[in-house]
Amino acid sequence: MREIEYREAIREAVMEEMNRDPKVFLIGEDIGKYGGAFRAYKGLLDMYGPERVINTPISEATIIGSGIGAAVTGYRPVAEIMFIDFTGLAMDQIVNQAAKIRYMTGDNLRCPLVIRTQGGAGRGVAAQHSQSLEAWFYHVPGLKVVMPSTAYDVKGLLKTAIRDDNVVVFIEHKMIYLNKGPVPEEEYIIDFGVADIKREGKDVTIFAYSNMVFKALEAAKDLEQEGISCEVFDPRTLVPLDMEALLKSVKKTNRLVVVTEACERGSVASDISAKVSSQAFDSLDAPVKIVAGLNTPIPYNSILEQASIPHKADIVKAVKEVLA
Amino acid sequence: MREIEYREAIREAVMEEMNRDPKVFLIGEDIGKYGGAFRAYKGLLDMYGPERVINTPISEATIIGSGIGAAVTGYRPVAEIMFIDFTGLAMDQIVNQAAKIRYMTGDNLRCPLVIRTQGGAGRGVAAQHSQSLEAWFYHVPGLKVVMPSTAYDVKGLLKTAIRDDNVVVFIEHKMIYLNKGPVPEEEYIIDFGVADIKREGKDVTIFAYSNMVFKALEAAKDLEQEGISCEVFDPRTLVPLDMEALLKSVKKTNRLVVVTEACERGSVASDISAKVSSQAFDSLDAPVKIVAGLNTPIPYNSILEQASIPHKADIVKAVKEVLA
Amino acid sequence: MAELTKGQKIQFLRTILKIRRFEEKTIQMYQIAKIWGYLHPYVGEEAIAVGACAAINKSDYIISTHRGHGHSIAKGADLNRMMAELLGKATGYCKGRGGSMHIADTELGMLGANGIVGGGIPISVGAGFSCKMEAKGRVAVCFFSDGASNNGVFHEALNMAAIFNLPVIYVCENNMYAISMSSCDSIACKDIAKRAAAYDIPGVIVDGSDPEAVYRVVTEAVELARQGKGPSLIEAKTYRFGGHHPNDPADYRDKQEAEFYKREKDPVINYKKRLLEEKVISQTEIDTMEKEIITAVEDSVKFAEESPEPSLEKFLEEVRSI
Amino acid sequence: MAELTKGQKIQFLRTILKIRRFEEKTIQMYQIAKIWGYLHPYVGEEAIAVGACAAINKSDYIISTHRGHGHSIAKGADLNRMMAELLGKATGYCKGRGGSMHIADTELGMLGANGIVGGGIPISVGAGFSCKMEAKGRVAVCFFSDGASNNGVFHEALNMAAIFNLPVIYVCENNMYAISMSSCDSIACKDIAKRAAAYDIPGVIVDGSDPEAVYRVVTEAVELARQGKGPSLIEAKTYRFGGHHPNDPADYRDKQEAEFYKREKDPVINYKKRLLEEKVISQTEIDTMEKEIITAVEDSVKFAEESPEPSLEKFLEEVRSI
Ligand SMILES: Cc1ncc(C[n+]2csc(CCOP(=O)(O)OP(=O)(O)O)c2C)c(N)n1
Ligand SMILES: Cc1ncc(C[n+]2csc(CCOP(=O)(O)OP(=O)(O)O)c2C)c(N)n1
Ligand SMILES: [Mg+2]
Ligand SMILES: [Mg+2]
Repeated sequence: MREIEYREAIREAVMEEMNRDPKVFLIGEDIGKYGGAFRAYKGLLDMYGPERVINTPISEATIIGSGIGAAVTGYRPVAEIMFIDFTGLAMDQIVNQAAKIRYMTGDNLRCPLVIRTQGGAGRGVAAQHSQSLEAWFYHVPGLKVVMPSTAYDVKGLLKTAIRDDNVVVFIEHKMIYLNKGPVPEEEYIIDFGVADIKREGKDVTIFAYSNMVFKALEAAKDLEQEGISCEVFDPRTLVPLDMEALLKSVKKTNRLVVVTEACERGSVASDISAKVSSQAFDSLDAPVKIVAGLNTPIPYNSILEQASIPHKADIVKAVKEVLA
Repeated sequence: MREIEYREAIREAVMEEMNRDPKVFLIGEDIGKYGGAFRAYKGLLDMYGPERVINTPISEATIIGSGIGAAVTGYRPVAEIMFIDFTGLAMDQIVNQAAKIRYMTGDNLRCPLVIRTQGGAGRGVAAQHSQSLEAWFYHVPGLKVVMPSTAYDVKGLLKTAIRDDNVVVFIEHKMIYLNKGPVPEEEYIIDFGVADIKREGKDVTIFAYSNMVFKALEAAKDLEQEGISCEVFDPRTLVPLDMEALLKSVKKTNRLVVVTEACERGSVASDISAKVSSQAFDSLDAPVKIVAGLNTPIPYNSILEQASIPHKADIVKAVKEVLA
Repeated sequence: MAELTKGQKIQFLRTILKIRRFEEKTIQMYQIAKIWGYLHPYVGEEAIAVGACAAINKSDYIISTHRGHGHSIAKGADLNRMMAELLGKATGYCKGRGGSMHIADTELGMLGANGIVGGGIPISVGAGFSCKMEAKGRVAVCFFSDGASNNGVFHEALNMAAIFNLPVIYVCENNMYAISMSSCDSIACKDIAKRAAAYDIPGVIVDGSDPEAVYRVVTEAVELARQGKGPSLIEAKTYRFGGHHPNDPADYRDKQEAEFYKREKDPVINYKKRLLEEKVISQTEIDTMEKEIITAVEDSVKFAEESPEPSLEKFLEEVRSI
Repeated sequence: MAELTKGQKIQFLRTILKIRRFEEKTIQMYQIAKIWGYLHPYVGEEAIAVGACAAINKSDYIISTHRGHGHSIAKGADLNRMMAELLGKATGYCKGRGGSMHIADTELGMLGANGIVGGGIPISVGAGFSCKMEAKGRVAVCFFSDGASNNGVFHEALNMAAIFNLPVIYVCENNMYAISMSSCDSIACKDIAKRAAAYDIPGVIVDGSDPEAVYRVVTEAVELARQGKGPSLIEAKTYRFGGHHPNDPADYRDKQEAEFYKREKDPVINYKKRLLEEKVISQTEIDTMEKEIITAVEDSVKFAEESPEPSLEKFLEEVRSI
């Protein structure tokens, strides 16, 4: 199969959906000539024109509001917040408006809105450009949360997001836009709520998403050398969550390590740990172990930055601990 | 001891600190003549004048920004966001500015800012005025999170918050402003990170905070009739968290029920459950049980609203389950 | 602009009265706790909704606020379904889930009231994009009050609507207060309409107690919008006759000020008087009209009270399925 | 306003040059990956920081942006500690934790650069409250660029500063771009200064390539502020000579436009020329000055490179203690 970059997969997904449905349009900052901060939209302005590739001022709240207003009147906007950190400026529109509008109005208004954004550390861009904030959205009823790791997943899931009749927060990771992966030429979509076992194993389940999937796979490879068989479980969508598959995996391995780049306190990882600890109480041979980011604003200095987020070695260590 | 209302305890705390330290001032919407949406500041404008009781336009982001700017230049602002739901408009200032400014600037700028707000359901004010959003702040390094349940606690903790050199998110609950409780005439403060066992017991620990403390106490009282002895554990401050005391309690009772009004997914309760499940793995005789709000925007209709949040009966049921 | 017909004028009066009587009823119902939560009556401001909504079509959009009953009624909402919503019933516009602050109806182009002050303003931009892309001449009218005009979203939205030439008419109902905050203390410029200059769009002041005046300025703005000439900002000067909500005695404001407006600027009193003077309508006709309206309002209460509560089982099922 | 002395003028030139040479160096360092993360050079805009900071005292505050090196240098920051910060070293202004976008120094009244566009604008209001409450005549200067002026916080902050008469001078560095977004496309009115009308405050346009002109208008605004007459908005017209960051070829903008500004509006070229013409300084003196500055910049690199990395152990200890 051909291999393409993660960002190219995004571009393909968007183009296919724009071609399929004239109601789909893009809105965000520097998505015109510039092609988006990570160049995922390169060339789209020329192809679809400024009516469908809307380059906005720096007005995050109103970018989301624009998405909502267009969505409830029949369009399918893909609204971009350049960094997930900047959602702080749009939380009211995301949480109080978009997430609730369908429910509050008794299903009167439907809001098929995709909010595309990216997060994560690793590029030395410090505390205001490196956060992993998925836990905020995960906590809010009315939002679906998608965090694809591979080029294959990002394409299939973005197409599904655009077709979904609800609000989808679609979170990419800044360190993986250039990762290449196999993506078929033929059209495909990936359903929400279906996890992907990125590697099968029997001794321990490693739950990881977004960029952490790759660290988990590296760890699994190393651990194999030592005779430890890890199952790498990529939920792909955090909301809805494929709890059934997760419990199945844990019931097989009896051990779980949950990996997240976000700060541990109040993280998605904590939630997964809590769920599995209670729902698979009798299957667990060891306490669930979380591998997470440190409880600190991300520092600029790269030694400190790297120390703030999980690495292969941390996962290896955690796996050994749950097996000890 | 005299008994005073929760909101009166807030007023006393604020007045004592304003009298003690001329750098303390108040800023927020309708806190002037109106005395605040829940009348906690009644009369303060007359006493301290408009320079120290600053009544603002509806500009949530700039209310917090005002607090930050004054705090880093030597003042001790208490900035109010009328409903925690409206923090959506100020998340950038709270999370990207206030929470990080001291850290990011290498301790150059200190930000002794208190953000007072209130949340919770129960008054039929629907999805945009009833949320419990503490999990957002709990997840952000650089923020302390305080959620007092009683008049005594709110006074002592608010005074500590105002004296703290860091950013404190101080979250009250709309249903308890009129609750009366014993508050000594003499001055006192309550240290952060010190939980209060609101009721001692030996069969099960009920972790509950804010308004849920009262529901937990009611449940405990009922359960006593059935010979079940509950320990009601009120952390008072979620960040910092008195983990030591919690583990001590759980090691005594071997069972834990965690109660929160917030939606379960990604809640503080999940985090507590995860922590205890792994740190007290061998002490737990049953899976930790969470009693939480339903995964829904809060409906207006009061039958549905009440069904969305935990009640005594839910806690009783959960306690029996962990004891089954 | 064509002169208003007799029929239109009578319709204006009817809708003004409909809003007034409906609001008075909701206040009563609130005071006996049949309606709860938050309720923000539109009493005193009726002429704005009436004039503005008369200037647009059913297929056009409105974006409303926490003080939204008047907008809904003027856009054609059904009193029964409104009252049912206020009572939290299954037959309400939001099936009892929303209450006063969230009434919406796609059919009528009502894109929602809002519990967040200013919350609808960014959404109006999206409605504007939608109208523009669709290119069928549809427009959106976005209502908000003085307090909202100080929130950042006002600025972002007007700027964006302006640069993209969106067909949105911003109608600021300056009722002089945001809860207890006087607009004189909270707004740095004398007239909110002046803020239009920051976006190079028309900024017009109008007497919000006069439905015909409002109708005229909104009609002009709508024409510009339909011609692709972009948004307008209209400041309708008005007054919140009561407290912020039914239990607010509004003791933070000057009694005489309130009395002045209630005496001089009541759209019900003034417009009745005008139509009588113009001999557009007779007192008997007005009396009949009033009776019909009162009956309709009473009927809405009956409808609401007899309507079922939303089903708890269905609710729980739904929650589980999310 | 008193005429500028010869000494002041020379100081202007010195600081302009200091900023320019420092920025050129940081770009070089970025290209060889000694500096990483985000870096937003101030090249072309130096005269604004220089003129504005010359109009205030050390005890006054400035609030800066992601493009903040010039502001810091003009406010008196130490090149060594700045360069050390850019290299992430323990001796940097933020102990290596902040990098380019977070440089701050309480001693110098530098309340911080900011990675969030517009993020500092609300903070300036708080600095303004602080100055006002303290009542010692202190003022704050808040820098931001055209892009930030479209964010809601601009509106909220200017409104609040105006209604509370806060001593804050808003200096908008309109460099015509926000990354790739042209200010002509993103701002609904021709001149950002016009937005001052929305807050009934002075709105002044000035040539941002001329440090003396900037100095004059900021001095006037500072005087008003110190007299309790509230905030001002100053729009300094300028141009971002390079891309948004060192690796941005800026191919979204017109080559000729860029060439025009670099040729006609370079503060370094123009101000040197002016001072030579006015015989305030000689070419030899300029040469000496340049040499000193280049040495100082080189020294800062040396200082930064020789400085230690922040201690990982201490960091981890700190994190545990939070
Ligand atoms: C963002 C936000 N801040 C504060 C509130 C609380 N609140 C509800 S109504 C109101 C006053 C609104 O004033 P205005 O916009 O003038 O509308 P009016 O009530 O006069 O119609 C306030 C402050 C809110 N609902 N939303
Ligand atoms: C709130 C926010 N939105 C978007 C960005 C991404 N971003 C960084 S700089 C920039 C352009 C800023 O433009 P302007 O305010 O004109 O400043 P300039 O770069 O011209 O100095 C953008 C969009 C950001 N940092 N913060
Ligand atoms: Mg008002
Ligand atoms: Mg710019």
